[in-house]
Amino acid sequence: MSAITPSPEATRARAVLLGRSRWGVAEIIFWILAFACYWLFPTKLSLLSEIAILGLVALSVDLVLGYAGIVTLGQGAFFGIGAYAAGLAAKHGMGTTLWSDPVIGLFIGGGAAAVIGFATSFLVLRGSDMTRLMVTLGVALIVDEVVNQMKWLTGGSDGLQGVLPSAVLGIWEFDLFGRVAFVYSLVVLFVLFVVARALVKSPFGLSLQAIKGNMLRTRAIGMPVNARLVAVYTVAAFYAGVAGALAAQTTQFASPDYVAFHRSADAMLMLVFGGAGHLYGGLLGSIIFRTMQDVLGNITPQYWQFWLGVTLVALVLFVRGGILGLLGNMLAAWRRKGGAS
Amino acid sequence: MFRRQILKSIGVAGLALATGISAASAQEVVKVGLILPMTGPSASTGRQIEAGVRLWMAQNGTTVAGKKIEIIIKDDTGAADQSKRLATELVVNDKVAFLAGFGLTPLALAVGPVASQAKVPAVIMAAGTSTIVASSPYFVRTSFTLPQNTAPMAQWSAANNIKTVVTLVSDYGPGLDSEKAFKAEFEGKGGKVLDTLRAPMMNPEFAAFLQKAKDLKPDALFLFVPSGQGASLMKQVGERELAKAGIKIIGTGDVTDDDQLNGMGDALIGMITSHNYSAAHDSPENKAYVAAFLKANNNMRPNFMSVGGFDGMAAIYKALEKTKGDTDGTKLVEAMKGLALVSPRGPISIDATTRDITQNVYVREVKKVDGQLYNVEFATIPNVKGSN
Amino acid sequence: MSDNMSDLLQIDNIAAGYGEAQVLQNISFSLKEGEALALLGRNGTGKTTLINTIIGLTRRRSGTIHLAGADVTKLRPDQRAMAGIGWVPQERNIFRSLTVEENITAVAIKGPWSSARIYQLFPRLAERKRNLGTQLSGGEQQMLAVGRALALNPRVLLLDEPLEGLAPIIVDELLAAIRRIVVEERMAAIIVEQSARKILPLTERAIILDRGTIVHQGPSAELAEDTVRLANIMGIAGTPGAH
Amino acid sequence: MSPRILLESRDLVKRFGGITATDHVTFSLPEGARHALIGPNGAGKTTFINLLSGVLTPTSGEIFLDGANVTHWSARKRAHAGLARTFQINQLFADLTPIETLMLTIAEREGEGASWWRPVGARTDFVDEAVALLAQLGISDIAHHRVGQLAYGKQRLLEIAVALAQKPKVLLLDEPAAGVPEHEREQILDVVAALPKEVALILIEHDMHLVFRFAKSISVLVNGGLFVEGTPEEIANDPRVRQVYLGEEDVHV
Amino acid sequence: MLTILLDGIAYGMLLFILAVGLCVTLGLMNFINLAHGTFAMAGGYLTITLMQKAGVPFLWCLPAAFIFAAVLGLVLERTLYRHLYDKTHLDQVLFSIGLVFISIAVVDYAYGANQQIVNLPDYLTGRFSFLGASIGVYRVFVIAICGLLVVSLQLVLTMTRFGSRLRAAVDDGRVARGMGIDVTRIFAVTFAVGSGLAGLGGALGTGIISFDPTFPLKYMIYFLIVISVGGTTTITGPFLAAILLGVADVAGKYYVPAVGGFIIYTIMVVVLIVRPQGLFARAAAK
Repeated sequence: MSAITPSPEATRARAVLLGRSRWGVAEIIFWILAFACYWLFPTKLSLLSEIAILGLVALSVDLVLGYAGIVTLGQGAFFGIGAYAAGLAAKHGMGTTLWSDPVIGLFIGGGAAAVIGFATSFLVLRGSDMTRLMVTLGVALIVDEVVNQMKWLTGGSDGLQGVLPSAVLGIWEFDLFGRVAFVYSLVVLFVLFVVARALVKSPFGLSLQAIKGNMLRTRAIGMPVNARLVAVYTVAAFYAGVAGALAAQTTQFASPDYVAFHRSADAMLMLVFGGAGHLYGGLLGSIIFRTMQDVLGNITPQYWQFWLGVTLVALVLFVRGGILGLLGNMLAAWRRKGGAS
Repeated sequence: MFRRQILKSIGVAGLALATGISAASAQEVVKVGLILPMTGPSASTGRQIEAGVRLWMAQNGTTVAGKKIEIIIKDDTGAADQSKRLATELVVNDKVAFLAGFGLTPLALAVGPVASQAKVPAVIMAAGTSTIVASSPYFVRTSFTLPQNTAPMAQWSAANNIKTVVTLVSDYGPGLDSEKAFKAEFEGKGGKVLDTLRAPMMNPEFAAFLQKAKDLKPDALFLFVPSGQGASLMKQVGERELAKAGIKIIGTGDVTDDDQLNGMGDALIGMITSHNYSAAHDSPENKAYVAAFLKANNNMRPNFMSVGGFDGMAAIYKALEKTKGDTDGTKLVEAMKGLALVSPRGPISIDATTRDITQNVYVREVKKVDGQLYNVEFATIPNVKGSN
Repeated sequence: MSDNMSDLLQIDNIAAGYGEAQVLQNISFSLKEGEALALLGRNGTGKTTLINTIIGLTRRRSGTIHLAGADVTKLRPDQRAMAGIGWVPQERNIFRSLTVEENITAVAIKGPWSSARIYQLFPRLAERKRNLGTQLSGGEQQMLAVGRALALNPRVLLLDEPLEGLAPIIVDELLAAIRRIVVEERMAAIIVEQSARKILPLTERAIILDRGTIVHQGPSAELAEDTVRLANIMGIAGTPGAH
Repeated sequence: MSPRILLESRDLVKRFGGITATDHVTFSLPEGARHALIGPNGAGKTTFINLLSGVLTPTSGEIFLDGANVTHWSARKRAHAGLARTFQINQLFADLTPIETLMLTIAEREGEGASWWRPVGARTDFVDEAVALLAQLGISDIAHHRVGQLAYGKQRLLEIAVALAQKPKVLLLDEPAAGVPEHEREQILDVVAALPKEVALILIEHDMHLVFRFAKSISVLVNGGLFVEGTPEEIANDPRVRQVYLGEEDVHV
Repeated sequence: MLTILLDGIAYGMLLFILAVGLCVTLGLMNFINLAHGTFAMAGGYLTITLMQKAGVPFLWCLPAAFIFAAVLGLVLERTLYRHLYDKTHLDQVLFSIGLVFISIAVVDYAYGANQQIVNLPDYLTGRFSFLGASIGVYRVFVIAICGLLVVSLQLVLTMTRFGSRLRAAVDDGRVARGMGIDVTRIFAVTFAVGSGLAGLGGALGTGIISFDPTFPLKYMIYFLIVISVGGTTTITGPFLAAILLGVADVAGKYYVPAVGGFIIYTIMVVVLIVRPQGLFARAAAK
């Protein structure tokens, strides 16, 4: 074996490894469909941008939970921090349009969340699933209470009103139909998704999966486990913060509800519902979860939770790995059938 | 006598329904988007309003000025971003002529920009922070505001030998509104507020606050919690025996919510509150209203939320009549300004400048009537403005 | 299959393992009433897996297990235990939040082996009745594990490496106890051991396991004489290439 | 001139509650050592390895790695300083493939583990090295299978490949052949034997054929303490060792 | 001062009795059952129904609530929960949240969304003076019941054969099975008792708090806080944790109202950082 001409195995291995980060047909179709929603469901653009934002939160949970294996119920806190930071930036604007520019707002929201995320990441480095769950939840509840108490800044329980971001990049004004909001949210989601995708397919991403799989061994091969976990927790906080900023900009307010426990719980539910550890799980989960909620809510505004509950229970009892697991099973069954005939 | 009235109203409703349906095909439809919390902690508010709205429609038909009225109910789960999205969808997709509902202040505030941008009137049937109406020129309120309901309590207290008061309110917008209004009015009349206690919203346990109030030994303890939370609070107020310690319990009618009052127990007898509506309000309109409401809703007693919905629907009907079916939002808001009608709660009107509700506020005492607890009104402060 | 109705425990053609992995294949042997059997073999040859299979804790692929003529193959582990299989696990597995006394009473079934007799067999345990299992030394834990299995008053006792990692004095004490149980009281037993020399004198027959199959079956006395075979089996053959 | 000592323990003690698992072990491993650690079950061999590699912290005593006192270093830091090990029970990443596992290890060794933009496989030299390692261990065929679904023997080989990918100065092999079919065992040892000769090796093994084939020196551990040390011949002919293993009578030294 | 202390203890006891059943399922069976509040709600609503519709005396409602919730728990354990024991914690979370949603809708359908309250019998209301402090009768009643409960649970767990078999099953289920202990049945009974305790907690809770369909979600956080602060390996851990949290919460709101809302959460986070297994968890013995 010479160093100049690689062996066929090496060529193949390289192809396989790189192929894993190549875009698949299903993925491309998924994103084309996502953008095509603009024309497919012109009356549902508000709901769709909300789904995109939720999908971004679920994606951030996936980075921590699905890849690094840290159970978290605190992502709502970062969402809320992002929302308030971006909301305040847009509201006060510092007299310049730059501060109220939505894109700058995204960085302000994401950055604020990342700072808090970094600071609190050290709390989740040890402990069992249950401990991490409760610590992240505790942090979120404290943030919630802080938002409630700092009325002079946040508007307390009435929420932060008067968030009027300027046009996106100074060109596109937010409109009532939610057209700009949808395209804007989806583009942000897509960009961050591409980054997350690169991240999880990189050696860094691989190391997260390794940490989740076997912490003893990762230490034995010399991996700085804690540094990796801190890094991914901070990145995920940034993502959730950006999602919060998007929410504040597209709804033009921020309320304590954005920090509330149910945001975190919903994000985790959607991810597990969709299937954790595949990036797409959170997206699919938020699409299906919110669509179901909307459809059922229109049919029975009082009792839609019942059917949602039944779906969750059935999914856990009969399927492994959420919606993606279900799709995988169906695909496998279809292939077997195809192979047999 | 009541029965005859009910039968009559039901007959009218039936007739209207029949004619409405037969004419529907040829008729233009006016849609009203009702955004309410139907699930979650504020679900009872949503249910009361929905029942009030449906009762109005049952009694007054579904056709106004030749147009068929259709309501679309959406559940915002009490989350402001949902209220906003649903409002947008109702305006953009369903082309509603009115938005209505809004169970809590932040939910209403979130919808304000939509109403302004779409020029669609938004009728506030529940939310009670005073500032909401000013935030959009398309807001009209048929519920009440906290200062409106609170100030009379302070006046009555000052006039009835109460010198010192401790206030205990829920720590959120309306609560603070109420605290502020009480303190200003009461101290303006020479009283003294010893302490202002604020209980977190998500809190089932009031022991610490009540004990503190008791230890301060005021003449009275003023209470405000949002509709639906009065039961827990009053249970603990009763348990702490403040009355025995010589502390009078006063508050806004939210605490002695008709929806739950009867279950709260005899400990409440003698409590003084001020509010805009009592199911025991003594008027023929209200007697008919209560009877019909009980019948239609499996004996659920109507509370102040339900009249907010009932009167809100009335305002919508009257506005349409006035514009002769024109659904231009600006004209509809104009038509509602200055509107006056006799509601089950008494005479009400929409202030022409503020678009807020002007109504009588009553001082009431919890009493047992026919074996059931009611807020029995004993003094009226007429025509109190909602906001200035 | 059963050619001898007096067999207490009869294993026929068992194949078993954990999860996907199959560790044992084609295991067949039987144990008579009152007989003691030594189960020998190097580390990792499947001895513990075989014991666990008799208890019902592994994944069985094929084969049957009969206890006193009754088919117990389909029974759950707890049902097998109630049917008369007493088990002394390799790691002892004393219930850590139970006292010595509770470790015995929690599983006890009425029979000749009362608590009193168990304490008589292991006087050290009687002294430490109220201590938690985790506060015992290794030897005491092993005694408790044996005592606990006896409290079930089993028909057959499975001892998985009962002498492993113990101090010499304790080994002697335990060996004496085992001798009393299997030689004097004639309780049927299967004893897994590394130290073949220690256990062969207590047993009538021996089975040697290698790579999941039985490679030798015969009287213990005979095997004890056969040093070459023993050395081979136990893997300390001395020079490379010796088989 | 005596050879450089790569790994050393001085008076090392580890107690779990009342049990002394490692009993005052003083031990040194020179460059190029091929050393086997044998002893009956429960003698404390794995505990000793865990102490050396930093999985456990000793109750007392010191450990030196290539001259540096590493007693209080984390496992990670020791790994970076050139200490690699395999585990008695496979410690692998069930959701990754063998090639990914090796890529990860190599990247970590080269300080590229936190690289987050380029996909795994972008570094050709890493891929070549990983592929070569797999080939060396004869598991090229399963390079892209999920580790969790591999047969036990293959996982065992990967376990060693991971340690080799660390390019260690000192390698601790904890029963590398346990559970591996006989015909594959030789292969494992061949790989180990092919390591650069300056690498110091410790092998824990029960298969005496392997031990005697491989080791140039042997230590016997009994009840946590060093019992005997010597060349394979000395050990094989030592009656006390035979007794320990065959368990005739307990030997008091 | 004493009043505040007793109020805090009583509040803590209420949290404890609502959470103790979860301690049983989560701590002993390692099952993350977020639907625990559903069983408490079942007990609460049963009490409301019995008292309002059937005029059953309050004291009779307490055992009835226990039995009702226990039977409900047993049925659900046998039909649904047992399939979840070997699934991941995340699946358990998803599943039990699903159950919560279902229960909320069902109760809403049956009782409506408004708050339900019961009126305690006269002998349980009112206050009396003790060492100069004024104390609510019902609070003392709750404290007494909880005290009794802790003592009897502790006795059952430590003194009975069932208790030792349960602990054995928890310590090492595999070996327990091998020793003839029917772990499956013991767990089913334990789950039923845990649910029953929640039901009893719900019934007792009607005397202090009001019930609406969102109860299981609203109180879920409190259950989890008590359990995680107290640790799940003992009954006394959550008991002490509940007292600590209750007293800290009430005293905090009384003396420093500005930070009253933070106290419980802060205690939890700090405790979990310092002692990830909970304040009173037994040191993990091996």
